[in-house]
Amino acid sequence: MPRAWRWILKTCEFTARDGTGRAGRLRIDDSEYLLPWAGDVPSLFPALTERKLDAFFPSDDPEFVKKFFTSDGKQPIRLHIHHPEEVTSGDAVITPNWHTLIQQPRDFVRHLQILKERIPPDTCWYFPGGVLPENAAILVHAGFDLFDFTGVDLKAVQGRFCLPDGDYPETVMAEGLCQCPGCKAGDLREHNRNALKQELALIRTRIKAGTFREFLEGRVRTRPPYVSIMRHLDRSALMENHTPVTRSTPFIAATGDSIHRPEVKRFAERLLTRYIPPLTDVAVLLPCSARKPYSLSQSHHKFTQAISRRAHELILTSPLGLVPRDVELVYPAAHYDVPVTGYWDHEERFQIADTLAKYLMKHQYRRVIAHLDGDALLIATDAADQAGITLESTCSTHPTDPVALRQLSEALSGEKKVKNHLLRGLVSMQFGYDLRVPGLEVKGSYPEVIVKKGRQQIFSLEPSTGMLRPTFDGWSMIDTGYRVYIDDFVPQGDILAPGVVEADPAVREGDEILVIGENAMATGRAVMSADEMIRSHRGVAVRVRKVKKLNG
Amino acid sequence: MPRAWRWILKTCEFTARDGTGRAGRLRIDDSEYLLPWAGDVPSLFPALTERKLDAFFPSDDPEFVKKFFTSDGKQPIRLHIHHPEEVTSGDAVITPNWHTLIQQPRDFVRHLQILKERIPPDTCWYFPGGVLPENAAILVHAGFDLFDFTGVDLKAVQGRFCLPDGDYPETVMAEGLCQCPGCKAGDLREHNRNALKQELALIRTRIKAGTFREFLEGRVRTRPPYVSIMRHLDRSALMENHTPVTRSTPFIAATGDSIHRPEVKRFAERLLTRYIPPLTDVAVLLPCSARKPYSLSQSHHKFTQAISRRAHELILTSPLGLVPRDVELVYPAAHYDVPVTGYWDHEERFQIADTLAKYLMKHQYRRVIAHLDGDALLIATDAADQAGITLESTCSTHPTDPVALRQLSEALSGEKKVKNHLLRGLVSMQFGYDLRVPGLEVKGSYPEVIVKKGRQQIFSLEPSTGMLRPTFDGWSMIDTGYRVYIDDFVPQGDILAPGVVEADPAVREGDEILVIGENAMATGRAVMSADEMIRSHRGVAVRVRKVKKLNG
Amino acid sequence: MKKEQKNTPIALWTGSDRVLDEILNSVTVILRSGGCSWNRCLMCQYRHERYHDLTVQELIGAMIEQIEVLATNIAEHDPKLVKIYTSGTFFDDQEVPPVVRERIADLCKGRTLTVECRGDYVDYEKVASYVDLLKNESGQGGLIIAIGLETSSDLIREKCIDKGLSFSQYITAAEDIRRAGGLVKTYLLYKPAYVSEREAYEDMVSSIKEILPYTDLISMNPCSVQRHTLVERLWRQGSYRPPYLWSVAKVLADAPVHITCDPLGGGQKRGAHNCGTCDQMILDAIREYNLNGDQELIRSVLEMSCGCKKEWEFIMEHEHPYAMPLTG
Amino acid sequence: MKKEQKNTPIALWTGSDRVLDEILNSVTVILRSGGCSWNRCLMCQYRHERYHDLTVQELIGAMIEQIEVLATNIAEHDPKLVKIYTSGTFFDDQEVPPVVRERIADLCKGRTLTVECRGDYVDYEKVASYVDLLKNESGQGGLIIAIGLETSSDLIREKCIDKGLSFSQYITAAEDIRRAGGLVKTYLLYKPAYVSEREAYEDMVSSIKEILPYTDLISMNPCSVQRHTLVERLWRQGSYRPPYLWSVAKVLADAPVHITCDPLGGGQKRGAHNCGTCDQMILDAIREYNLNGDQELIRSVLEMSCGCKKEWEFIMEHEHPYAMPLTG
Repeated sequence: MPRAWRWILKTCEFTARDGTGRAGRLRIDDSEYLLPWAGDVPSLFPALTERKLDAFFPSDDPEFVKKFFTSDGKQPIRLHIHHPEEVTSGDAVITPNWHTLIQQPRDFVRHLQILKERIPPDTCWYFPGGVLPENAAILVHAGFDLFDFTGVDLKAVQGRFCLPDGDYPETVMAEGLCQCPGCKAGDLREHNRNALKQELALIRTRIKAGTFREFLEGRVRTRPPYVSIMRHLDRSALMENHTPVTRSTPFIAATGDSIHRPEVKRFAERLLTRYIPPLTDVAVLLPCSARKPYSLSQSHHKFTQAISRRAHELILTSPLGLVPRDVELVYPAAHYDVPVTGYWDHEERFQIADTLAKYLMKHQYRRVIAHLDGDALLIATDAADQAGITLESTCSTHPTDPVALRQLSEALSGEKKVKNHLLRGLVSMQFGYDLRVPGLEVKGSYPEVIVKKGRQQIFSLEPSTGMLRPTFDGWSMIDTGYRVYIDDFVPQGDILAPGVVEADPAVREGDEILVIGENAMATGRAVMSADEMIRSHRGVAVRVRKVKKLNG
Repeated sequence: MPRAWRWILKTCEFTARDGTGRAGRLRIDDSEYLLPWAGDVPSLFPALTERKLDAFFPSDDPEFVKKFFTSDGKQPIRLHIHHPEEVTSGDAVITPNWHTLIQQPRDFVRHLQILKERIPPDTCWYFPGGVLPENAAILVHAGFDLFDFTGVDLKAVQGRFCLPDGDYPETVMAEGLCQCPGCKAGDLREHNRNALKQELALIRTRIKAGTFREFLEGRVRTRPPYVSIMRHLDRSALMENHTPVTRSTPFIAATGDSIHRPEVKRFAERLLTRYIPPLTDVAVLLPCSARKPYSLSQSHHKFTQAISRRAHELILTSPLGLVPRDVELVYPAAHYDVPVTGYWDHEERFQIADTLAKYLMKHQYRRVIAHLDGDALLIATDAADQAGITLESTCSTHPTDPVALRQLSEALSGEKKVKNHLLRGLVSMQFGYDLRVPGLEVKGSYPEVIVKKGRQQIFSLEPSTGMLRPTFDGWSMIDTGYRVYIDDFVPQGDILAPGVVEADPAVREGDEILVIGENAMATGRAVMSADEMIRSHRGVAVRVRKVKKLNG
Repeated sequence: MKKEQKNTPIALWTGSDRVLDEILNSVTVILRSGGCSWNRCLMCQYRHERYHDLTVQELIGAMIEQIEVLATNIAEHDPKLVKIYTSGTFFDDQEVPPVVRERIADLCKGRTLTVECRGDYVDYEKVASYVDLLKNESGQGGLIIAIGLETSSDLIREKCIDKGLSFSQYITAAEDIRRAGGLVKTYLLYKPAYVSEREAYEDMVSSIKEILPYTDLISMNPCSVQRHTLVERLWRQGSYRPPYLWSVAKVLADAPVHITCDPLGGGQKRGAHNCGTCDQMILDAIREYNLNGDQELIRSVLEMSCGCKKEWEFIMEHEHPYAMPLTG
Repeated sequence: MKKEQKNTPIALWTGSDRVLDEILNSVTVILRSGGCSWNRCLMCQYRHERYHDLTVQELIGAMIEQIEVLATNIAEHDPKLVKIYTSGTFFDDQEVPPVVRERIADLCKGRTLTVECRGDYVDYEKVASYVDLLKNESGQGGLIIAIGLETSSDLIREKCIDKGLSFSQYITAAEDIRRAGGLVKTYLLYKPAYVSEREAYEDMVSSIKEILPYTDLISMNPCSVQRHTLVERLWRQGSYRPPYLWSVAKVLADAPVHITCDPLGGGQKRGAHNCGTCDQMILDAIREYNLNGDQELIRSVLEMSCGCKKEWEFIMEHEHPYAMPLTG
């Protein structure tokens, strides 16, 4: 078989993503490997053993790299920030000696970001040498797909027994920590390999289920550098780009790091830049509830009754900061679950007060009523001070106490009813667009509603994700944004990445999309971010719901 | 076999502790079970199936309990906060229906604390029904020892596949997440039981290694209530009592919760109440270093040279707050490892500033020089404001920059050398005692030093734990505290709990101890807290180092 | 409270009932009354559905007004069977003043009337004279007195229900009723708080066996989670789960006599329920069986397979009083 | 810098050395010199151990002062062998002024003198005349010129050491030295930066084979982590590990000729090391072998078992240039 032909058969595709981590397939000749995968990588890529004396380190300077780094055109293609390699979609790439970067989280993420922005997203990333069960999760999270047994085999010869939470003296093998065939046979190397394979299988499962991040939150705690890498990644554009706009799984905010998750920052940012509040100049600040969406909880039922639509309801919460009632279904507002202890730590206090203060400065209310007690009231007062306004308080007792509810109701006596705003608020958050179409009717039992204009359905609301789904008629009311442009074909089924010509840069995985081509339009849901659909050459870009042929 | 005789054969003993979690043995007749253990508990304790219609819930009120709760004297003895049961050391006890409390973390910890204070510590705690691989760690952490398969078997009939990070649809069994015999045979129930057994074996290993807490930090992230339980426990007297005063393993502070660990609070509290600083009225605030103890790092080498003993060195750090140079070896100052990102969150800022402000208010310095930059300087300034003092700053550049070091050195020109203080500081932190004995000499190469007076050794310093070990001569200089009183026997080997008559309530696991009896004195190390040695009737209380017979 | 009190029945509906192998058209009414003088049962919601602080005259007025609604309905449907629930004891003068009872007797003369009565309030004289009142000229008309025994176990009744009645008091009352010419209907409560799924099942089986000599009719009802009850508090904190419909069906299938059963809130979280998939099928079968008494139908339901059946079997075997409930 | 500069040698010690199967008592001195004019080698610390900004006269004065220390030592010990290291090139006039060289020749006349010289600085005329200077009346005295070839691989020498010398330049220099009556000693560097454990091993094996025709003596030295070097920067970030002592011993054991070896910092993190348990034993064997040339001793060391041997074997097989170093 000619060499060139062999290369064409090395290709990869990704079918599921959760943040920057992804699951997919690597095909080499007739074999298929489920990514993320660990195995005898050098046997798959002969170039790895053919290359001699070609060590490079991520920290090497540009002149050194320029002088000694020579391309051989073979896969896995070696990456270095100072070496512009030609990489094509589907290629396997390698980051030589990056195991030495794990101890330098800031550099790790800096190098990663440079390379991930440069290389097509649909490439298979091989992290050589350094993977262990304990760091597989953070490495997959960083966007690596392919691993080898070097690290675990080395642990075996060093007499260390590997588990996802660290390594132990091999004597623990007799203590029943694992019952894999390796352990049964007293074969430490086999156990270590099994431990890694199991961890990767679990990661695959988690990515496919959309619960990988929650898993990662626990896994990284083994060693501080893993936490640092996660934290640096959380603050990177890379992560913002790859974080889906919604999930239907719970958002478990079980650590102090949750408050810095891209989803939380995105919510606050959209609240402050996109969100359009209803037409009223009275706001009530309310405590959050364990049950989501809030309005289905007993306490909020009482609040809503007491308020009777005479004010805009704003819910104060950690880690999200501030959730207006009309967008309480927007991810992750209806999805998060936090450990409740009654103690608000100072990072929470700061972030919430910061968001609230900015919100109150942007949207000037005539009256802001704090129906809060305890720390929540302190935080709100702090934010009001920052915003230069004075709060009214209606809680001399616990917020759900009848006395407090009466105070709240009385404080609002004489205020006018606020017009129902659900749709305009949701549209502003999701599409960044101000929908001012008259005559729209919300039908159904909240949160299971559809929006009609006359007899035509305009939107449906998906309660599990909080996303509005526009029909073609709905899209015709949203003038700009969330468009994906395709060539002159008529989509048969989903739209693949190579078919995408252009896309609104705001598009993220999970977004509702209007597909526009010369000969057809379609509605659907983005499976990848705008950046990824433009730079990728394989994989589904948009899951199509409806297609409309244009001009015959 | 007569009944009474059978009971005597049901007994337990604990051999290792890490916080409130412990490992040990349960003996029933000729069989021995390694605790924590999960198995067919009802078959070990016939009373469990004999008792009919005796359901009680933790929330039941006192009158109800008084009316219907009847004792049968059999093990496992049922516990309820409103029912005063007679429980003896070595007994097995059960907390009926506590699985319903997991969702109510505050109550869980409240009930636990009441019962743990009432019942002898060396009892075997059976948590019926609710254990799963995902919550085994938090339940052991809470002080439970004995579990059954009810929870995992139920998951099996419900088609759920259990792992320590949660449960999955049984279809994942084919995906290679586990290779235990159950998985090989496609037997979900066996897999689930194996997963639980493996998790408990791992927990045992971790407790014995003294690294259980670090393990727990990752494990609890599965579900918010587990985090809440951990947080409530961290803030409880129970946990303070059971947290060892030192460990030789790393203190990994990988989450926001680390700052609330009892070790951190204890350090700050001892710093503010016990610590006696050297005689100088000039202090320099320094940044911390990754290497521990700080003085072995390159940066601190430079600081120390620039300062040349002309000031008291205070290191600002997270999560510990403030570490004076002379007690930098005290646990966990020389043991902690944190993820470094350059971002100080507001909880850290608050806790550090709070400790520093209190310290500066207690100890009045004429000059406080902040050799800090960035956020650390902001935090110090904030603390100084709170304490009503003004800082001098010597960092126009990075603290290790030669310019800054020169500034620091120049700022101190003319200041007198501070007398070496190592011993007085360490003694004050460890024993809460002001050691003012003249003529003591510190010999050896720091941190491997011993203290002599003339030719007599007074103390040795254990660098891995930061603990001073007094000889009998050393003890003679410390007038009060850390005494354990025994009966009139002469210890042969270690001192067992039943031999302890009285103990200084300040004693914690790991403390250096002077044992005093009528006929003997001994030096040694506490293996349990004062409370536990007084209330227990089995197990080693003090590991004896040296014994001295009295009066022949 | 007074402002909101309504002088219409709490509920009123018409239907059919099986009484001693006969199917009768019926009207059922729940009257707001002076209230149960015991008023402590852990699962009882009607504790709140009562008049407060009325004079006797006011109470009589309010109840008569309610009865007029019933009267209209009787006039319209001419039911063979009238069932009147007062959330306590029909023969307690505090709860239902004698004059109200007389008005009811007028309305129901010649029909079969079912009323409820705490076992310790049964008075032979009162019952005997009331039976007479109900008889019309042709000797038609009868009285069924329903007693909420709930269980034959005094321990369960005391600890788990707080009913304030002993089994021996029940036996005396039942014998009195029969002697006075009435029929005895006994209510059993399937799975009160504090009993496991199996304990509840075994309790029903033995209760049925033990009451058979004393009762003419049996109505076994699964406990449901009513608002503002102690059971609801336990349920909210995960300490109570209503019975599985599998369990209910199993008792009915094995019972030696016909037993009526009304799974209030069946198939929902607060009522007897399985997994949600099979609930409706079992509920339909029970409803049908209530009327036609066809035990085969119930038995065939038990043969049905569903994903949750294994779970139920597991719970029946492995849920113990020290670790329950295991499911929600 | 000037204030701190000392006019005593950087180091001076006496000992024994094996030279062409003979054991000679020796004195070794490291002189602070004008400094290597190349001064770029990645592992070289001596770059910093030099005089800066001296006039030629000042340099001469400083070096002569150092040589007086050597003179005293020679007078005392009468060594057969004198080894002078200048951290660069003895025959570079910038580094070692001619007058200093002459003073040295005076001192060493009749003895064997070892000096070092970059391969591209070897000048036939200079060497030949210096050989003459060293000979005493009875024709005793000789010159050994040590060339830091480090490896026969031009790629490694360029990429991993940055030595600025080619193998062919070395061959020319060696031939010139021999023609001029001197002996050639060749330095090999075991495991510079950027080579894996196996690559380093194979490089040494082939280097030894390839230099054999041109050299009289071989000194193979494991790279160590010197302060303020590029190697140190790589080492600090985990990108460099000195060779295993196992590897060093294996090359010595299999070498076709006697090779001297001085594992600087051996057994420590910054020098060639194993696990800490077996290091001293191997170091002792190497030291002994340096003098007695007993290869069997080294071979027997390789037979020794230690917990880390498996690790080393694994590293030899599985450490690749794209994932190295794997251990610390």
